[in-house]
Amino acid sequence: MHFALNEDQAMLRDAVADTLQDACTADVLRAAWTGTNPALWRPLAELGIFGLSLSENRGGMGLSEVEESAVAVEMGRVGFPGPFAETLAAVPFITHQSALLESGLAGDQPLAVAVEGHPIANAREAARVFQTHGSEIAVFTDPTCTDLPSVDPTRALCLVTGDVRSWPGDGQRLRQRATLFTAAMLVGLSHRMLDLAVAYAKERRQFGKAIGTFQAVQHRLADALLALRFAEAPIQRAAFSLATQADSADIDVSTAKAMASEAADTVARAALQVHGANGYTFEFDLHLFHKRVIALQRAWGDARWHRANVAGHLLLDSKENTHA
Amino acid sequence: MHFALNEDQAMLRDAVADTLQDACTADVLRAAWTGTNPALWRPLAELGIFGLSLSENRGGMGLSEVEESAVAVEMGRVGFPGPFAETLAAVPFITHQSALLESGLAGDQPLAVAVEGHPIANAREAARVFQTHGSEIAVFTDPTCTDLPSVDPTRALCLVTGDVRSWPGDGQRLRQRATLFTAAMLVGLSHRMLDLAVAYAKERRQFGKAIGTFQAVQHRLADALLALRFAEAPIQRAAFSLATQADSADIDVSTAKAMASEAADTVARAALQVHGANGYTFEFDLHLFHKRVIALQRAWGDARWHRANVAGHLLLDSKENTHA
Amino acid sequence: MDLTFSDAEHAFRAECRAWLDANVPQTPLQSHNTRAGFQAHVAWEKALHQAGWAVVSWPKALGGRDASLMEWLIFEEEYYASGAPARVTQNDIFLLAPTLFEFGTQEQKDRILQPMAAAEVLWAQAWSEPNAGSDLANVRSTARKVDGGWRVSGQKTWCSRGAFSDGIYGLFRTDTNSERHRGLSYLMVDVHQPGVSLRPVEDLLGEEAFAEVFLDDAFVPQTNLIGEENQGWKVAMSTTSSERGLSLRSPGRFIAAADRLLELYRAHPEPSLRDRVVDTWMKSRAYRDNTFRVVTRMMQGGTIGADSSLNKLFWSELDIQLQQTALDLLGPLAEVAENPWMDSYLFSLAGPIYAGTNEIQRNIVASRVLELPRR
Amino acid sequence: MDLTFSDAEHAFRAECRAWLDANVPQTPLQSHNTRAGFQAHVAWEKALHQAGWAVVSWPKALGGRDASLMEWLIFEEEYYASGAPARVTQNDIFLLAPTLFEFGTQEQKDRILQPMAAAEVLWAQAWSEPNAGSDLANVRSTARKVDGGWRVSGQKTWCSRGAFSDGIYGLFRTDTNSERHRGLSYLMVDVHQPGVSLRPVEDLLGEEAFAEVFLDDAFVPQTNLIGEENQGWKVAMSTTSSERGLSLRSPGRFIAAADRLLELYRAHPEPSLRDRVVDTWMKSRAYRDNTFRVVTRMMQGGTIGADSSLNKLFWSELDIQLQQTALDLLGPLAEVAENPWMDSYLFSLAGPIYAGTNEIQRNIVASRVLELPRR
Repeated sequence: MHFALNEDQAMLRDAVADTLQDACTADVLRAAWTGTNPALWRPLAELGIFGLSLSENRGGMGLSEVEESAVAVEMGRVGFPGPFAETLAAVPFITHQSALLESGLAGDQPLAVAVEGHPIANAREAARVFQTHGSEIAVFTDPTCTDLPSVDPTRALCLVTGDVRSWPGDGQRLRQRATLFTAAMLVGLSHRMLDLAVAYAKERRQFGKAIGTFQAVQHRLADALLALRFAEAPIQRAAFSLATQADSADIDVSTAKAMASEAADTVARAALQVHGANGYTFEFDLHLFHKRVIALQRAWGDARWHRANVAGHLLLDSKENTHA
Repeated sequence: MHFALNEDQAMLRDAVADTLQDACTADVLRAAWTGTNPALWRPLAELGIFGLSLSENRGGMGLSEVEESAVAVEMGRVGFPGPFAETLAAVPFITHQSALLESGLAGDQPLAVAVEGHPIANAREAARVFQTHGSEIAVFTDPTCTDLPSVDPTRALCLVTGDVRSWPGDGQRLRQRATLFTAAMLVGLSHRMLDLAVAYAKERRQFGKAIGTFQAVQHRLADALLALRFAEAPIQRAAFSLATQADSADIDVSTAKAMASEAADTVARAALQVHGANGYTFEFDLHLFHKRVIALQRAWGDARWHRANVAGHLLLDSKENTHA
Repeated sequence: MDLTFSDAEHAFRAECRAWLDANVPQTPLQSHNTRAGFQAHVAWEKALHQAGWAVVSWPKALGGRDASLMEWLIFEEEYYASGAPARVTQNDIFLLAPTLFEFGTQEQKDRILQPMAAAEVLWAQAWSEPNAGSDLANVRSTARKVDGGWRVSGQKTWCSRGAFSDGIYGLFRTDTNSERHRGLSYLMVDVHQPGVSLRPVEDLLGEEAFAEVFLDDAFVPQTNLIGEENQGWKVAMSTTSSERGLSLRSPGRFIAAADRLLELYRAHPEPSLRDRVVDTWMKSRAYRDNTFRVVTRMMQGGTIGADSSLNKLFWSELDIQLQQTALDLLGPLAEVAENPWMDSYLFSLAGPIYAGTNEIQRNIVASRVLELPRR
Repeated sequence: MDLTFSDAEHAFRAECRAWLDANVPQTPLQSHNTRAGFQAHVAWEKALHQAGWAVVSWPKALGGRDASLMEWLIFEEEYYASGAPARVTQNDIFLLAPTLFEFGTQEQKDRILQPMAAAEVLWAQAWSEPNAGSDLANVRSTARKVDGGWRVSGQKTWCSRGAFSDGIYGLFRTDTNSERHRGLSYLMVDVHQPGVSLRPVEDLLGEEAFAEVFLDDAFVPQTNLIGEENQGWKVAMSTTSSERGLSLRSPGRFIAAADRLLELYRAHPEPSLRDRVVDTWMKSRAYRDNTFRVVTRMMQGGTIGADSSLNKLFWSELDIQLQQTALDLLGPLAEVAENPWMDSYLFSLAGPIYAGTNEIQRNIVASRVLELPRR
């Protein structure tokens, strides 16, 4: 049992974090809200991110969900716009189409995917639009998008219709990967929101002192950190379970997403409250991340859905009974 | 709409409160824990409490659940030991047995009652042991008690077995009355616990000042008051609905009990935390009331049961459906 | 105690309902935080006023109905139940007007109240400044005495719908040597004059809900002082802590929302969320009944006191719980911004912040009700 | 990263489990807060020690197994899963012993550790005083220097199972002119001597969980000073904030409790409570995995740091949620005090109070991790 990234894994994560810090600033995000589509994907692709879990002879790095989810946390920290979790999840499923694989690895065009019947984020800009149905995967052969506004303008939801055909691969695993990476992004987003709130609490003065000196603010932020801290290990557990195809993988992915969704909500609300009215405006950075949290905490199943999923695995859905 | 006790009602409540303050001190309660059965009922009976809702020609005062629940709040405030809510609830159902009625009105012997199949509090000391089953009431003709320790030693639970025979009256109404008076006692208990916590917070010093100056303590107690305050009006609403036989009576009683149970739990936990280790001991008064709360929040249906009951009335139990 | 409505109250309710049934727009108006939407809302306010429903609790002479507080609550219940548009004159009627009723001169009442009720002149509150939020006494905007009035300078922020208003009201430091609560005056400032510039601030919904107001030697006539000079703090606190605690969010709003939530649950039943739905429904009823209690006390001559703070804590938390439960029922569909629950959710998140943060409210409850020591 | 157990760890677990399966008493012992129950627990401790399971992480020479922290976690998981009795030597092994390992003299280690592991000499912590709870630095008990040691006087309180102990340990003011953290020394006091009287304090369960200790010129030999004179605060803090944060409540306890809760749910299924059951189960797993993370860091030479405070906040809240969910599942039967869930619930309520209140822990997190300013 060694519950930590090893040196290589940590170096990879740090390299991604460095690249992102420069490339994906709050101003870039603000631009993405108003439609500018920044060329953010290529520098990441150059780090090999989209091929992390591909074998080396296919142009990948032969790694696994462990590294992928560590990267996804960093993507969340900067609020990376676009269907990152979905693209990262889907790339290993397009190995039989070399042109598509190449464009995926190069970050040229994202991939879009959702559970059948759900709105699909960023489908218009995607090279392929997939849907999962249990263990099946299908691809839209001629997708028609009906636009639906998301609470987060960078997500450009579509209700996709049109013919589909079957696509090789395990839909369950594709769903689990996208779910895990979304959970990891929520953890990263939470770190960022908490950092913003702490910085604001140190700087903002009322009643002649920094508001961070008030115990009510201190304890609210401590509780936010508490929720966040205990959402971290489940991400790594789920990543390892997926990588090793453990029996508990589906439970672990659901645990990770449920806890990350709840933690992100707790952190977001604490950060907003600490920011006061300023957290409510377009001019401060907080809401760029907050809106993403509101979307991602529900994407790929909200906490309730994942608790229900775990309940099924734990055999808690047998019979009914009431007292009195 | 006049949502307040009128002058007569307030005078009655105050008279009861005065009597109780002298008669039922914390020391009396402490004695009741160790088995002493204090002669507490007679002075209350002399105020006419057990006949509040009986007609005057039967020796009562011709009042209703409005006055009864106002009295029950005061009984809760002092942590009155014994099956008070049950006796008060049941007295109007024994009008056809004059000896029993007389002893009930005089406070000579309590009455015990519970929903069929549930443990019955203080059954051994009761003049009669009833159980309700839907709209039916039954009385045990030859009750056999199997003692079960309650978390609150003053409650002396029994699993009662033996033959029963039908008893005139509406079991639904008996249950509603006992539930309402239990809820009212929880509100009174909450007031007492909050008072104790506030007094302790003003007195107890750490780090060179009263702990009540710390914002964490202040806000926790403010939240306790918040829960308590909004549990009060539902008691009066339910009492009025019962008194006027309103269609909403069952919903209103369940709302009152659910909110009182949750509020009492919130207040108890806040009061305990403020008391620190002292709240955990036999030497301070808090736990005398806290233990009662732990028992009464579950007696006559806990918050969950009553929410389910209201859900049924609101037609929320139709069909099932899950997302994704 | 009598928890039934009187015949007169029933009749009043029936009259409200009949008018609303006949007049509420069939399709929702555009958001009142956009310019076009705001105009549509103003048109609705005018219609409301013409029918005598704009200010039911005001004297008949001013366009009201002399309604009791209880009748006002009934009006609010019916108003929200009908799905009628949000009131863009809310702050005018429930914040500025009570101040004028209590502290205004006869000239001010004559001049200001009638056009306010008729939505002819629109007002925006201007309490906060960049460095005076929770710490309202830290106001830095100044009012320099000149012939016939003052010249005001400084910056006000978070003026709700300020971009569409004709005038603002707030506190200004008339005694420049003063500190904190002292030396402030309560002034009304015409925004249509040189020296006043308004900058809209986009909110979480991407709309111009707020404005920042920059004041540079703008003129305020002597007649726009409410109460006495340098006594502005007293005037402001008197109103914010009295009726305001009742009128800011009336129970009708949550009764209607909880009922809509029941409908949503019936359409998307989800047993694991059922108890939360029931809990919000119960709380909306408890909020109503508690308000009846407070209003009964006020009608007998009592004050709202610290119930103002407890109310605010209760409804702001209830509102979030209610909207969040709705989103949870919608599951993956919640993200689609077109659903009205998402807008309500985002707005509910501001509840613990505006009109005095919930931290400030808890401080007030702790010190004024529980009488816990300050130090 | 490798989240599987090694072969050696698997083997260790199998050995634990086999011994526990064969030796754990079939019927639960009486509460260790009663005198008779305590004796039964001491007997169990002796058996544990004889089989080499009392102090697995200690050196073999002292009756341990040189187990790694990871193996210790495995032992704890198996211990709680087996339903074995509560450890009445917990504070001795996990609070006093680490202090001796770090600060004790060789003579002290030789004299004290072996009888402690063998449950021959039993210790009780004596941190709190009537006026030194959260504010531990407010210690008033004094130690007056005499030939060969000190004479101690004062009052200690909340000594867990102090009524059944042979000795207590805590802080005493050796420099009577000192204030707060300065001038304190960490002393061990034999309770079997004149000048020491113990008074049991009944707790919420009606048991003698705690004792008050009254000291009147009791003798403490020089050899019972741990660390340097007047440096007691540093010694005490070093231990309470390091291993203590890990050992106080190991994940195995909550893993076992959550699994029992699943069984309870299956016996009393209640759909409206299902998600709470799942939530506590998930949190118990998250607590375990987070502990693995912390232990991995510690085995690489890192410290537990402020994770000690976050851990305490997490497990104490999880414990209450878990026990309360159980009571809610039991409904009206929960009140019957005979059910073990009620005892666990009452005990869980003390979790946010003992070992540093949760308010203190949040203060620590805010200042040490978030680095929020003190003033």
